[in-house]
Amino acid sequence: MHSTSDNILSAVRIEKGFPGTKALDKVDFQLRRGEVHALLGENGAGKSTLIKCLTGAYRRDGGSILLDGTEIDPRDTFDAQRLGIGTVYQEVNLLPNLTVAENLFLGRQPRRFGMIDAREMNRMARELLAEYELDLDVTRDLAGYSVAIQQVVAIARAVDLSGKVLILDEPTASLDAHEVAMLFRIVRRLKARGLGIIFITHFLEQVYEISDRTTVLRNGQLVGTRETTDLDRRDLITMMIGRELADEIHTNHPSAGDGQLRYRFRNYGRRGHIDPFDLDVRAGEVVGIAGLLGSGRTETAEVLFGANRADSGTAEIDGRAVDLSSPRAAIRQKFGFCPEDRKTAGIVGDLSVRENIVLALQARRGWTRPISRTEQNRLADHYIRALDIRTADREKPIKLLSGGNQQKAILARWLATEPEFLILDEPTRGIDVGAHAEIVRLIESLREKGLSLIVISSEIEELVAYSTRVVVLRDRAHVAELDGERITAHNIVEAIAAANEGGAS
Amino acid sequence: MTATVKTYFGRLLPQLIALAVIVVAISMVFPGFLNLQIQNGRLYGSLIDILNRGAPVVLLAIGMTVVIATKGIDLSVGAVMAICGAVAAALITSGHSLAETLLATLAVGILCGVWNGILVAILDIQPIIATLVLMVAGRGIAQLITEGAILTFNHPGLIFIGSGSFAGLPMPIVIWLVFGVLIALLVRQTALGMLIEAIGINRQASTLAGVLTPVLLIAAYVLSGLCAAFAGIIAAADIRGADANNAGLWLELDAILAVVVGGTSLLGGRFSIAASVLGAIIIQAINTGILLSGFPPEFNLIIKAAIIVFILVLQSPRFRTAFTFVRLPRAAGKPTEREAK
Amino acid sequence: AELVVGFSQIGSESGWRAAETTLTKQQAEQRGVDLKFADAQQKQENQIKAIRSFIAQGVNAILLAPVVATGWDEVLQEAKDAEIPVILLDRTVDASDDLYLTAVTSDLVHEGNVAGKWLVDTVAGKDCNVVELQGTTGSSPAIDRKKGFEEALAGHDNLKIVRSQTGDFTRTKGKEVMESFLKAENGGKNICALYAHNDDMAVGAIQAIKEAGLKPGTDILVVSIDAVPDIFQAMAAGEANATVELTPNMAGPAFDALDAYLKDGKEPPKWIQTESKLYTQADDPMKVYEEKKGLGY
Amino acid sequence: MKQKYLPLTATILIFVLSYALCVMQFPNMLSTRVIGNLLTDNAFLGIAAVGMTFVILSGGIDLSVGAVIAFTGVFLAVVLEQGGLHPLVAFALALAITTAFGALMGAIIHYLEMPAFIVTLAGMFLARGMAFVLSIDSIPIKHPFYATLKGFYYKLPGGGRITLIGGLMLLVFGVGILIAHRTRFGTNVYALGGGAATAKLMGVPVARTTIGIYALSGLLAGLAGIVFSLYTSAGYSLAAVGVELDAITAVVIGGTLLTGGSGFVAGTLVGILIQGLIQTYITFDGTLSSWWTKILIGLLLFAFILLQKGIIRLSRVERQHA
Ligand SMILES: Nc1ncnc2c1ncn2[C@@H]1O[C@H](COP(=O)(O)OP(=O)(O)OP(=O)(O)O)[C@@H](O)[C@H]1O
Ligand SMILES: Nc1ncnc2c1ncn2[C@@H]1O[C@H](COP(=O)(O)OP(=O)(O)OP(=O)(O)O)[C@@H](O)[C@H]1O
Ligand SMILES: [Mg+2]
Ligand SMILES: [Mg+2]
Repeated sequence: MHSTSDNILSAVRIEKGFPGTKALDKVDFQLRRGEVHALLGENGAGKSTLIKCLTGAYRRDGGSILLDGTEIDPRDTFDAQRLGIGTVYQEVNLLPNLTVAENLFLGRQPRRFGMIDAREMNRMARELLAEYELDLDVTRDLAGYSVAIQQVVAIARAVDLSGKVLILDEPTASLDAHEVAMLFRIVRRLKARGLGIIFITHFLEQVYEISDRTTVLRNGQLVGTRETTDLDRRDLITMMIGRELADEIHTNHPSAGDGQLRYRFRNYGRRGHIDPFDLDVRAGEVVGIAGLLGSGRTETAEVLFGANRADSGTAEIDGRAVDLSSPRAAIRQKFGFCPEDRKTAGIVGDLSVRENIVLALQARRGWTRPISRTEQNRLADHYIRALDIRTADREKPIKLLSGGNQQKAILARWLATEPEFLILDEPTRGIDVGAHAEIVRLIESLREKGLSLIVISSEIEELVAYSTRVVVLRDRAHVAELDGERITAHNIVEAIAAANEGGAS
Repeated sequence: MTATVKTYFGRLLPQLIALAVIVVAISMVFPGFLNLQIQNGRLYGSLIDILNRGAPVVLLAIGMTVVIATKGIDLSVGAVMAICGAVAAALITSGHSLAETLLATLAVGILCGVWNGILVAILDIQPIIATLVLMVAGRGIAQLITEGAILTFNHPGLIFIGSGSFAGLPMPIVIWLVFGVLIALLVRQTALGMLIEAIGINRQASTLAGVLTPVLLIAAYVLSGLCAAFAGIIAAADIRGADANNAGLWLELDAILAVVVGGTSLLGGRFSIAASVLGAIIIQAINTGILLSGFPPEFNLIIKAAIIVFILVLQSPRFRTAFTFVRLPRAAGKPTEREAK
Repeated sequence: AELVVGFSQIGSESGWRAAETTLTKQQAEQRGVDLKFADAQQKQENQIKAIRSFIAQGVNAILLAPVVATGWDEVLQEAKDAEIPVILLDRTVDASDDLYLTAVTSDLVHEGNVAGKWLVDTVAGKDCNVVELQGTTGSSPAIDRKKGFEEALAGHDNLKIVRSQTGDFTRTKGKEVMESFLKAENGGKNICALYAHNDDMAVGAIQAIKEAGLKPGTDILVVSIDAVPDIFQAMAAGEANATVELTPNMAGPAFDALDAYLKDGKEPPKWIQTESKLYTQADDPMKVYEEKKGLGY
Repeated sequence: MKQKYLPLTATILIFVLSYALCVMQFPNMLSTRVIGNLLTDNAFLGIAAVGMTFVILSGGIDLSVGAVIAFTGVFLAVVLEQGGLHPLVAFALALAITTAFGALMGAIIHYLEMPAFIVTLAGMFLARGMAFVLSIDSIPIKHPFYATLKGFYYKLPGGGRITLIGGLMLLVFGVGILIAHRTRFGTNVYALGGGAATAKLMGVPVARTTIGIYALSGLLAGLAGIVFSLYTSAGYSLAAVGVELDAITAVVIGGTLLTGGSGFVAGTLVGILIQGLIQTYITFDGTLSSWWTKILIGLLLFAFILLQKGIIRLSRVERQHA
């Protein structure tokens, strides 16, 4: 075995409690020089909490941390950065109101005569991003760029900060295959330079592709650390969820719905957001939407739901023209929408899990007809159980839940309204394997109940699994549609690529 | 049931303690403080004075709480008080009946609220600036009505609202008690409270969940306007005249202070009307205590600042964490911190 | 050519102030003066700005009702350099007296003194505890009226000021503070007289006294300053005892002096003092009330 | 042009337009006197507003500035007239006190996690209270050094002057712009305004920055107090009431968002000038009663905000259709 001196970072018996939760229970963790170490576990297992304790974002309750054999005690993330630990935290944690360059060099801007040398900083920023094949206007505010680009910027920043250790908490959640490949190239290069890299993800393929060792947490406790190559997929899942997963996503996609045609959108669109498109959705049908990052998938969803009012075209339900100009109007037509950006558009952070779940239902009923507390409790408990939302109790503020569990609570919010047309934008992003399978099953059971669903996902395998039809987007326009037997991962990729070659729109 | 009562009082505990401390402190400096007697058929004493004098700020704080819960702020309440007092006085002196006067005055308050609400909810102007417009212009409007003088009236009905009594309690107390209970019931027995909190915490997410955000936002400012109208009527009735120049001057700050002392965050979200009412009473108790203490007036502000800082430090999250989790001194990290955006 | 006169008024914080503004406008109209009015919203900096704009506009003269005595040297010097005469209204300033033409004011200390003398004479040697409602802390009327009153009481050991607190010149605060005075002084039984720095506070305090079950004017003597209409009603009802007049017509004498100066180059005296007349219940208060009612108080 | 300069450009545009309108009605308003006055008369407000800009950019607010200005004035008057110190020493002392006062408020805001609104409100009570305790009387300052300082000015053709304090305000704005955009501290201020939790995760020294921000605001409020005392040659405890609201208004009119993170120090200067213009216009008009003055100020404020919104929205739409 390796001697301890090989460990660049080791954490011993780390403890961390939150009111009502023991998030970390005497967790040990070792990171070697020059290894990629996957940190796995279900939603709420304590992965992010462990990271935050290591980097001083949280004060740990107990345990010690050694960097290069000497004990360290980072008081805040600034300390950790100085020690050579660069981190990408879960959810993009950059400042939207600063420029790209400022985000990259915050706190270490180059200076001349005590003043920031903006020209030099921008030059350095362009140089740094060039490694990531990004050619951005670095003097623009970060808010102007898509989530994916922001994620890459966050990674670039962390990598640049990491002299010894790089920590990546679900960095690939909003990246597509191309960008993931690029990230992995960089990770391998850093690894070769002798850095220790901690990598958190819910994509098991990526674990096998990049990691040398794997540590699994469950309910705040260490389950074990293994060499990744010694670990087969089934064992890994069992380690994570503590039981065998009945069946992973099956690949035989459902037959095209033969339900009646219910929703007809003609020439529907909004200038500057999404080009006018036609779309028909049947009862009992799942329409998957595929496309590269920034292709306009989210915009399509927002226009359908009235979050952005359509400025052209018509919408019909069962042959009757309807008004979908606002979320309320859409909800009146029994629409539901789980947005992609759950932090800003999904959760209402300070409200409890219960209140978050009943929110849409209550809004639809109007304020004069309050849902009784008993009924609220019943609904909340029902969905907490049905979707396996991990929370100490239903009164916990939702912002204190782990990311994946927040996602499930938002889903519950819409299910509680008993929708007939449900739009899910990246419903499985950041969700663990167990829950992932559950959500896929849920989508299927909803379809079987006769709902119409629109599902946006960057995971093509997943789309293939549950879609009865797949729409492919590019440059904010609908460019192709696949159905029946033609829905295969290969065909979707082809369609995106073909469209790509199709030239300017 | 008892559990709910317990959590309810648990929420109010810091305010109740602060109030108790202040009352004890004053009664040590001024022994007659706790005396209560019946005089002219109504309760009489310093404690009653606090509840009575606190009426305008209590009423303003009720409306302000709801506005602040939506992540807004209403700086115009003082000016709206002045407008409504002026309107009431002008109407009653020009021979309108009491009922007409009151209805018209409340309508004016509501109108002011609608104006603020539209600026905030529809025109999307930042609340502080949106309400600053009416704060500045409103006092002008009030003065326009009274022409800068104190508009005195002698209508016994209107005066009764300011200095009459009902069941032994001065009318202002009766009004804020009834109004406060009604509003608290309204927001908590319907879904209003939760929806308002949702808007205050995350307006975008709430809108996407189908909450009728603009209407509720406007409603919050309307409530605030209505409260200011009540406060304005009481203030005018109390002195039997509308003093457009001074009625409600700087009271918006007291009302905001009351809400914060009541533990509602200025960042919006969770609110408690009862706690804000207690906050307003705490502030009035401080004011009355200062008056009774007999210190020269130069010291008024310093004493007030010191007491407020003291109460707020007691309530500050840091202090409370240190207090309740003595075992885990630095445990909580900063999970409660919310993104500014 | 028509005379253009700028008038920098403090604001509109009280009925008295409104009356002064009204009377100034009336006086200007009667004399065919084009009055440029600027309300400073209680802020000295706004008054300075206003005067500077008047100078920039090239007015013929400036009337200034200064919010505070200090801080005028520079801007008055500028007016002087521009050869624009400045007349001060209702308060004088702490600057060399060649910077302004004249000041038409009452004597604030004297007002307090008149009120105090009246009280000394009225109680005629009996023991008397006095409570005082001060004006806005730091304002010169509050400071001077307190000073004058205390001077009048000096040497009369039977009179003692037992409580003194600010009522901000407003009715509401006057009433609130009086309530606490009553509580603090044994339900008011220890109080024999109230001295208020203005009538508005007195009117508020009178209501507090009545609500405490005492008779203002009898159980507690009430003396105040300003002589606004409402106090005469109270006097007529026997609820107030005396008030010292501060005339709002400062502009009349000011315009007279200005006319004389501009026409004949006649330098007026540096201080035109207005009368501080004492009114008591014996002066037919209702008649005075009727006279004053229409003046925009 | 970049999106983020829109509010600033809109504000400048509005200022120029309205000045032109004013001049059309009152040609005298074009005189250098009026322009010089605009700088001199608003010097103290402008300096305080620079500090307020930093505070607001960081997502906070400082209600104490008016009271701090009054306190500084009274303090200077007392030590100069009774203590016999040289004004420069007194200035240094005053600045040290107000800076420490600001830093203390910043520390309370950060370490006790209390909202800035309330901490600085208490600060406002405290500062004004201290001014009362020092002296309730207004005290004239007769020190010859004050006269010397006032003697420094640059005469413009047409009778206008750029006074020392007017120039000082421009200088403070210049330095403020440099600090905001060319120092790490400045970027950290924007970072805090963009999201305190995120900024913390990114390694921004939140404690140091927060304390620094309020200390800076205290320092500039102190400087504004010195300027005010030069302006009036006196110390008065009731001076500068409500200046904090004027400063906040100037900052917001200047295009800075009260939620923090977005805006420009230069915008605040335009905000100050717009407010000054409103005042000047009203005095030039000279027919408004006290109450109409207030109503008009309110309405003009509203009109400016609406115009600003309109311009920004229009150009956004155009961009999208381009
Ligand atoms: N600030 C907090 N306050 C209270 N509880 C918290 C807080 N942060 C996390 N928790 C709780 O701690 C547990 C671990 O959360 P953590 O975020 O570490 O999970 P995770 O493994 O990163 O999950 P995911 O895969 O969903 O990101 C969860 O039960 C969560 O509810
Ligand atoms: N806030 C914003 N400001 C400017 N441009 C934006 C903003 N949000 C998205 N965009 C741009 O709009 C385009 C469409 O974005 P959209 O979010 O619809 O893409 P998507 O296909 O859903 O991709 P993703 O997988 O990132 O959600 C992209 O080019 C994106 O960069
Ligand atoms: Mg996590
Ligand atoms: Mg998307």
